[in-house]
Amino acid sequence: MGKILMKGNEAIGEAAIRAGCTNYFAYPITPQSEVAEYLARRLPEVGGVFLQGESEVAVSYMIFGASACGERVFTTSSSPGISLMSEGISYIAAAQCPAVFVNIMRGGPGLGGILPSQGDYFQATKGGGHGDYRLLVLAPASVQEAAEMVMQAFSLAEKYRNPVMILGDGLIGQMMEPVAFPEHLATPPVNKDDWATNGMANRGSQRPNLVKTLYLDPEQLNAHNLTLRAKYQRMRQEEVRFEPYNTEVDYQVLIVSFGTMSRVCRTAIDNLKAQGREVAMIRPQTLFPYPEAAVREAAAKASCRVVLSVEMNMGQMVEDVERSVRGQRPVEWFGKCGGEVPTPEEVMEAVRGLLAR
Amino acid sequence: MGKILMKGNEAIGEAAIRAGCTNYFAYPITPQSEVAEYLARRLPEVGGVFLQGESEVAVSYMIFGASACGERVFTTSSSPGISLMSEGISYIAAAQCPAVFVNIMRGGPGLGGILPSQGDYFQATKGGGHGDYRLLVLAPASVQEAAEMVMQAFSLAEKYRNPVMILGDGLIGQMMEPVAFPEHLATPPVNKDDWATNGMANRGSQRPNLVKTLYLDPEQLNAHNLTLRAKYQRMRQEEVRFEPYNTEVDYQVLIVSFGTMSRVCRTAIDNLKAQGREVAMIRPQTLFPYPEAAVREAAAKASCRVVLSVEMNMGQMVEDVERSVRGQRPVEWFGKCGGEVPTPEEVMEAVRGLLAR
Amino acid sequence: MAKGKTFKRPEALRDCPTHYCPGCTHGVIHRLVAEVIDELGVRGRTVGIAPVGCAVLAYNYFNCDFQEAAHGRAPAMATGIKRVRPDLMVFTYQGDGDLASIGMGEIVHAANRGEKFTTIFVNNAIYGMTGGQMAPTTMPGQRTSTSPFGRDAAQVGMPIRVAELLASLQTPAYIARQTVIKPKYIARARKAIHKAFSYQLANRCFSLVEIVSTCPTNWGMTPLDAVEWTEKTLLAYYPPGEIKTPEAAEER
Amino acid sequence: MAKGKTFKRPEALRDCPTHYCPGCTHGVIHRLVAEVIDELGVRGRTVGIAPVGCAVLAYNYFNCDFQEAAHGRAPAMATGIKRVRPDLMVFTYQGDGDLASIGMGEIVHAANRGEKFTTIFVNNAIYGMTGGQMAPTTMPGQRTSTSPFGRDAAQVGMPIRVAELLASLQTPAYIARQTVIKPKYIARARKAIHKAFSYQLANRCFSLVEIVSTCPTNWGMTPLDAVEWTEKTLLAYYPPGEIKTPEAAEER
Amino acid sequence: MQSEVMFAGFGGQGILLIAKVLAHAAMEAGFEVVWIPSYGPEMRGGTAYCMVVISDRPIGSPIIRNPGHLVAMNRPSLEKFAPVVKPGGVVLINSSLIPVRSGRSDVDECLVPANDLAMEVGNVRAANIVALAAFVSRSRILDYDLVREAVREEFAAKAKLIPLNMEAMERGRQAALAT
Amino acid sequence: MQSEVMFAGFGGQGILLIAKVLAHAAMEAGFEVVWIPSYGPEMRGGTAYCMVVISDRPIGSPIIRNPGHLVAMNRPSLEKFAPVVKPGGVVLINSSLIPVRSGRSDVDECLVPANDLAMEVGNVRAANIVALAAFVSRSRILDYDLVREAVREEFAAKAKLIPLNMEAMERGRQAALAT
Amino acid sequence: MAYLHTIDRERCKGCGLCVAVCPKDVLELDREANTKGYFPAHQARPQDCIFCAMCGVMCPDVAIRIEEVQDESAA
Amino acid sequence: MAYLHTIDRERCKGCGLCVAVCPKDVLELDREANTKGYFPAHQARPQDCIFCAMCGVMCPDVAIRIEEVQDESAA
Ligand SMILES: Cc1ncc(C[n+]2csc(CCOP(=O)(O)OP(=O)(O)O)c2C)c(N)n1
Ligand SMILES: Cc1ncc(C[n+]2csc(CCOP(=O)(O)OP(=O)(O)O)c2C)c(N)n1
Ligand code: SF4
Ligand code: SF4
Ligand code: SF4
Ligand code: SF4
Ligand code: SF4
Ligand code: SF4
Ligand SMILES: [Mg+2]
Ligand SMILES: [Mg+2]
Repeated sequence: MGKILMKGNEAIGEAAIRAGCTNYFAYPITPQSEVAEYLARRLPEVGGVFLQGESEVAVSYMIFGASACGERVFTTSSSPGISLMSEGISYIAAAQCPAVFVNIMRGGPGLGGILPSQGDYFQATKGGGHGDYRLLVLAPASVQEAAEMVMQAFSLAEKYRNPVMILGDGLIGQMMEPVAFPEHLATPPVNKDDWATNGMANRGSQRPNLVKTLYLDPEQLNAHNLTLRAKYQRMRQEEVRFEPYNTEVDYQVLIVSFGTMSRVCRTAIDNLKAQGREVAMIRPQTLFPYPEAAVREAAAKASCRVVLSVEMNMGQMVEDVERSVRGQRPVEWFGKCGGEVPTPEEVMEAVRGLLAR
Repeated sequence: MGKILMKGNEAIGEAAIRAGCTNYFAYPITPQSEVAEYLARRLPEVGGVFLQGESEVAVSYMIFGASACGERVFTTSSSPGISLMSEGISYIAAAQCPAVFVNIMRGGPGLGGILPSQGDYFQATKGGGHGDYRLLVLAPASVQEAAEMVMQAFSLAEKYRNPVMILGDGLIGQMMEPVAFPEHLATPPVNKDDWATNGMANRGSQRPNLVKTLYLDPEQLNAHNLTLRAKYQRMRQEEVRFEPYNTEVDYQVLIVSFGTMSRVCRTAIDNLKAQGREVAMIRPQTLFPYPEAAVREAAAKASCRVVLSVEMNMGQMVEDVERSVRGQRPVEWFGKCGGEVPTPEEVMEAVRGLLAR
Repeated sequence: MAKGKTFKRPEALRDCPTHYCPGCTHGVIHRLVAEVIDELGVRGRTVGIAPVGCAVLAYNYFNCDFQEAAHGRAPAMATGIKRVRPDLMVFTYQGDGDLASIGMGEIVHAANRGEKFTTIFVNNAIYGMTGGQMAPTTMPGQRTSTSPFGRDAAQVGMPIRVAELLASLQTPAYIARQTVIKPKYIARARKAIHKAFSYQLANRCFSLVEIVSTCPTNWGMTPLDAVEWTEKTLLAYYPPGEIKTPEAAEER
Repeated sequence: MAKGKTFKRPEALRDCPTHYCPGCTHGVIHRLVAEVIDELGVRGRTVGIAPVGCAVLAYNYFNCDFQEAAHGRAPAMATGIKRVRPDLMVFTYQGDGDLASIGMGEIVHAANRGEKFTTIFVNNAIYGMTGGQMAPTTMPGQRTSTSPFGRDAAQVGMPIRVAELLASLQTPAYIARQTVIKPKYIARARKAIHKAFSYQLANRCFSLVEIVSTCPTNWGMTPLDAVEWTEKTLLAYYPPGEIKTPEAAEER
Repeated sequence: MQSEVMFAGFGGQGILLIAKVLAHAAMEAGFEVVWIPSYGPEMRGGTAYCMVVISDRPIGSPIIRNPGHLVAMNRPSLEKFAPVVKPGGVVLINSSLIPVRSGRSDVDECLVPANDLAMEVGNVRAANIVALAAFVSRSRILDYDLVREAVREEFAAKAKLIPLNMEAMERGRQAALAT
Repeated sequence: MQSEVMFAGFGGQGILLIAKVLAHAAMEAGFEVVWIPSYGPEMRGGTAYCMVVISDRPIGSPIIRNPGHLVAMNRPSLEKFAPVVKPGGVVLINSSLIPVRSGRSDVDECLVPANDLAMEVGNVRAANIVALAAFVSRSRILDYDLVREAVREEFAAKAKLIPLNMEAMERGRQAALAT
Repeated sequence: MAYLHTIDRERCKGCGLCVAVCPKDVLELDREANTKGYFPAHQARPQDCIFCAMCGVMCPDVAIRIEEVQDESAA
Repeated sequence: MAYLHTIDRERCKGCGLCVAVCPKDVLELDREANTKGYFPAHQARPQDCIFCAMCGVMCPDVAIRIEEVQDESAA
């Protein structure tokens, strides 16, 4: 399993192919257009489908159509583009179709900027679209992890018949790191004959399949929502992923941080350790389901005085941290946004500030 | 101030006119199409602007354009339509333009149903669109309150130069109740010459005004976001609104519920009282800013054993209740969605269930 | 002994009542589509796409795989399907609010890319399902719930002739307009649908059949008056015929 | 003594450098628009709308009120402004990705409603700002970053002729196409813009001037080669001229 | 005191209208009132229900499982709602179209051949007004004259229909008091 | 041990490419590595920066305020980044285009006329390779031969450019060791 | 060979379109409503029917069926 | 009456479009870059200039200016 030096955006494209997904629809937007540019060359080599849609709204429904007829499919976009997909994502989740959405976040709101951001945490985890649905949200912190999460995303999407979102910031897309594509993550698509609209004759059935989201009868709609809810509960039980860092020691501060931001925090923690201050971190790898218990338990450690949510935004995940911590410790936020990635020094400063109080 | 028996949808349309807003752009969708139908007849009478846009996406930008040149303007829609406006709402918030959005929620996700729901709580309060912005969200529980909140919304939008959302469920739009339009809520629009693109000559200025959301320099974008954040903090200080019910007594259960659902809870509370069980309620009237302190303090009352968030959805506001309560009391959720409005009997049952534990 | 004809429900149409109003020609269009599917023997590989509009429940009436699109997005869904599964026969069934208003971008681009699916475009000059609002296809002077004083072309423009608009694109396509208000038109509409599906099956081009339809309920007319108004007013503005064929386009 | 001409920057254009690439004709188009605004004396009541595309920063260059739209939505914003403030002079400035791809629905409907604003449509057959992806206007065989083997019309259709598409609508409008690659064309483009703004000021109709423009950077050409390629290849497919006038439309 | 009336029938019978008239009259009488249509799918036809809640205090839940009274204009409506009416309530049955009874002994069942009576006064479409008048007279939920005024106001724009509707009311009132 | 190199110049000088070559060589040598472009606004021109971080442990923050070394290909780059280089680092200055110095006494300043040397070997566009070779030789951040291999690989598709680039490397190496 | 013409009373919505298109004026609407409240069509003058199927082609609700039956006279 | 033709060296991006359109072949690009690194245009043969303004009309960067000046000979 040799390593290749690749841009995150290219690795994401390649990972999808390695995972067995060769259908891609997308609309260009910085900072993720290289995914499309990579796949425009690469997909024809593997007999895949590459199509630039006319808009993100249209793309979300191309994804819906392709997914509903049983094929693996994915798209990539960035913040404003994802907003335009909100309605589509709500439909896809409601129709229980597996599909993978990658959001390489840029600064917002509005047109904002094109530099890294984590400003779409709420949108991804609380449902940018209408109604009760959830995405399974994975947050990579390196190119390698981005590739692996993309590969896993297709099986997760099929396991739950639910859209999965990879939430990375601009740096994940733009930086190069060595990457290897683990072969065991290349899973064959599951059989979808029981629901996918792949043609009755093709599956040897007399019963048409129907992919829909309309339930005019409120009892049926409520029941449908309970089915979805049960699925999300199951995700909460089975899919929570996080990475603890320096939690073995007696730390005074617990940092919670994800994605690229968490790497900055790791360096800050290392530096603080060198200065004799112990700080630990929980890095959620799944943002939904959220590692509530892990955060709560880490916050509960006797030595821990305060919990700090460090984000490249104006304070979004901090609400989930607050929920998780349940008032046991004060919860604070530190962040910047719109391309201003906080430096290790700034994080250290923020930590020292808390300890000085 | 005579009362008129009016459908919520019609009262919303009339309230806007009474508040001094005669510009309306919208796209039809059940269960709020009567707003447009009412205004299609009514606005020509007052020399206002009525335009049916080609889509909700377009409508959100018509609102943006009209608002950016300094005029009062509003739209109404329902769940899927609001999702399509996500990008536009993010832009309008980023550009700090005042505007009023009314979401008469229907069952979701996807096409869902057309009966009442509160399934868009997350979307409204955590920002359906990308980036760090917030809407000021008002949740009426009656036709009268809907009318008043619409009237107030325009001044609030102008006070904060921020979009305001009225979040009502289908019943708020469909039911008739007596309504009066308080004259003191008819405020004249503030002067917007310092920022609105209303033509340099018209404001006797040599300096062009510019309404934009792009900040390519990350420092500027961060600063811009800090400005927005300060505004949202100010809302948290100045605009929190809620209604306590039966909080004077020693209650064992605290219900938190908003909109139509809270009326059902009120009846349940009355009935339970008759049965000798005391239950109180906090009804948030602003969903953002959220009445965190009120919920926390009410939950902290010594007699209170448990907090129950009752919603016409699968559990959304409950997360804000959890955050507010900070682990002092167990927080539970009860709800139904997609048009199945829980009855007072069901709420009573849920309360009794909690007390039996 | 008279030389008569037999007549029965096609296999591709389920034997169940529809929710359409009395005299609404959505029902006729459904039957024609089903008949053509039967005739071509492609029911086992057909995927229909229901719109948001009165035909949203079409999936309950057709006897083949179906997807339900969001309002206006059926062409994008169809694109998604045909690109990944070109062996399937895909048609969208869309109203005029759906296709000509919110879905304008999607249909123009699908047509322009030459996507190999078929659109059955049901133009009844109004939003049926939501209670009779103005559509881009509503006639000048026509009263609807959002044009209560009649559509004012000076304010909101002329009705859009979708078939002609799409036919103006350079990419080859089959585009026809028909109606189903009387048996003579019905026969022609059936032929047009047959042709449209055949072009798709030959992987030849995008195809669209616009069908001028009625909405007695929201027009506030009896079914028979609706037929008459359609013939006099709508057909004058939306003349039936073949607007574009791929052969013609290729000759240019 | 030679009878020469004076030439200077128009008042409606700020005296600052632009971010456009060397030889990019966006700059020429900016100047023409500014000149016409000066000439008509309407700078004090003009609101421009910048697109998302290379011209997103147009608001830094024009010396009048400006709004910045989201990608493709400038016509909807312009509609919002003109409906509530018909006294303002409003123009949108949009690229081909912006207008012809994501913004197709908005431009078709604004044109069809006959909104009284003007669109300056800059067609450079590519997505400039995002690094050279294929646009709906990209020529067959043209290589872009998302059509690395050249646009394949069999797969993604023929380039869209926006001016002709919009001209096919029934609502009266002024629609013209010009280019600015050489002085002779520049004079005509200026006239077309003047006419378009004048129709708006007379509250007459929607107006749009398509301007075939260059993108040396993403075409991978020198500015001079770009001029040549435009003249040979683009103008052959996008011929300059007046495509529709309100007078002609009213005669029909 | 709060009372709830369920009006039910099929589309076109003018259910929403008589419910609105009652709500309107109640408002004029100074009561709190809510009118709640059961708005169905985005299509035509089928059944039409409408609940009116009248109270002397602010009205809590607009969702009522057990209404105080029922005005049933067709058979499916009677079958659906008769079982849930509160004991002691009035169940008004449009006997022109409904051949069955409520099967309840704890309610005040009131049979009125509304369609026939309306036909007698000249227009079957006034059956709803007949039923409304009958219901109000029987239940005394509001002052009868107040409701008559509300009907008059409702038809203010089509004044020539007023006499017919007044006549219809009278027939309804008599029928209710006669049974 | 972690070292960071900031490569900086203007667009078209091949900054991203030499940064990538270094990163590639480091990866081949078994190090952890990150290559981070400063991707600017969605338009052309202006400055181009790229940071390469090389480490024997997983790399934390990819955002580095104080890089270990600097390769400055034009004057604004030197002025911007020279002040933040860590003490003891190499500051490589393309003296063909940069008339000034870093003004630091605590760094290893290395002047290489990269453009001139590239011109000498036949193509000014190889100035980046000259600078890379010079930097690697002077800093010993990686084995020189490994980097040479990486350059060769980079140009594998345009093989006829390899000799010129090998020659450019050699000039760079000599210049760095000579000063 | 003979034909059997049937109209499904319960499926029919009484729109009258078949009545209008019948070239032989065979059809009429009932005075009795079906269970859905519609007044369905029926063959008022069956003897005039030429089994041209116009009515079936027109019916939006596919309520009309025309079958070939064993001709009794031929049997 | 005379004219003054000026090219703003710093505003010019050296695209060469003006050079190409000048009917009198007056213009050339510099060999020296400006501070932005572009090689700006200049009037290599000013005496041939007829002040037709073609160059100005073409320049995308409005780097060219032609002013009327007091004709010294006429003064
Ligand atoms: C995003 C969105 N906007 C609006 C609606 C509401 N809606 C449902 S159907 C419809 C119009 C249908 O009209 P048309 O397409 O003409 O079909 P018809 O009912 O006339 O057959 C609308 C606006 C919706 N469901 N989704
Ligand atoms: C919703 C959304 N999608 C995509 C983008 C990214 N984007 C910015 S500019 C652009 C294309 C610009 O091309 P064009 O309109 O042709 O203008 P040009 O740059 O060629 O002048 C795109 C896709 C965006 N900003 N917003
Ligand atoms: S509302 Fe109109 S289009 Fe819809 S079913 Fe009824 S008649 Fe047909
Ligand atoms: S990228 Fe193309 S369109 Fe954009 S400024 Fe450069 S040359 Fe002009
Ligand atoms: S088959 Fe022909 S003749 Fe017989 S009823 Fe039908 S339309 Fe009339
Ligand atoms: S056309 Fe069909 S639905 Fe209409 S009356 Fe005749 S049989 Fe009945
Ligand atoms: S004014 Fe005319 S002649 Fe003089 S330099 Fe310019 S183009 Fe050439
Ligand atoms: S056209 Fe303008 S920018 Fe281009 S070379 Fe001439 S003066 Fe310079
Ligand atoms: Mg329609
Ligand atoms: Mg372009």
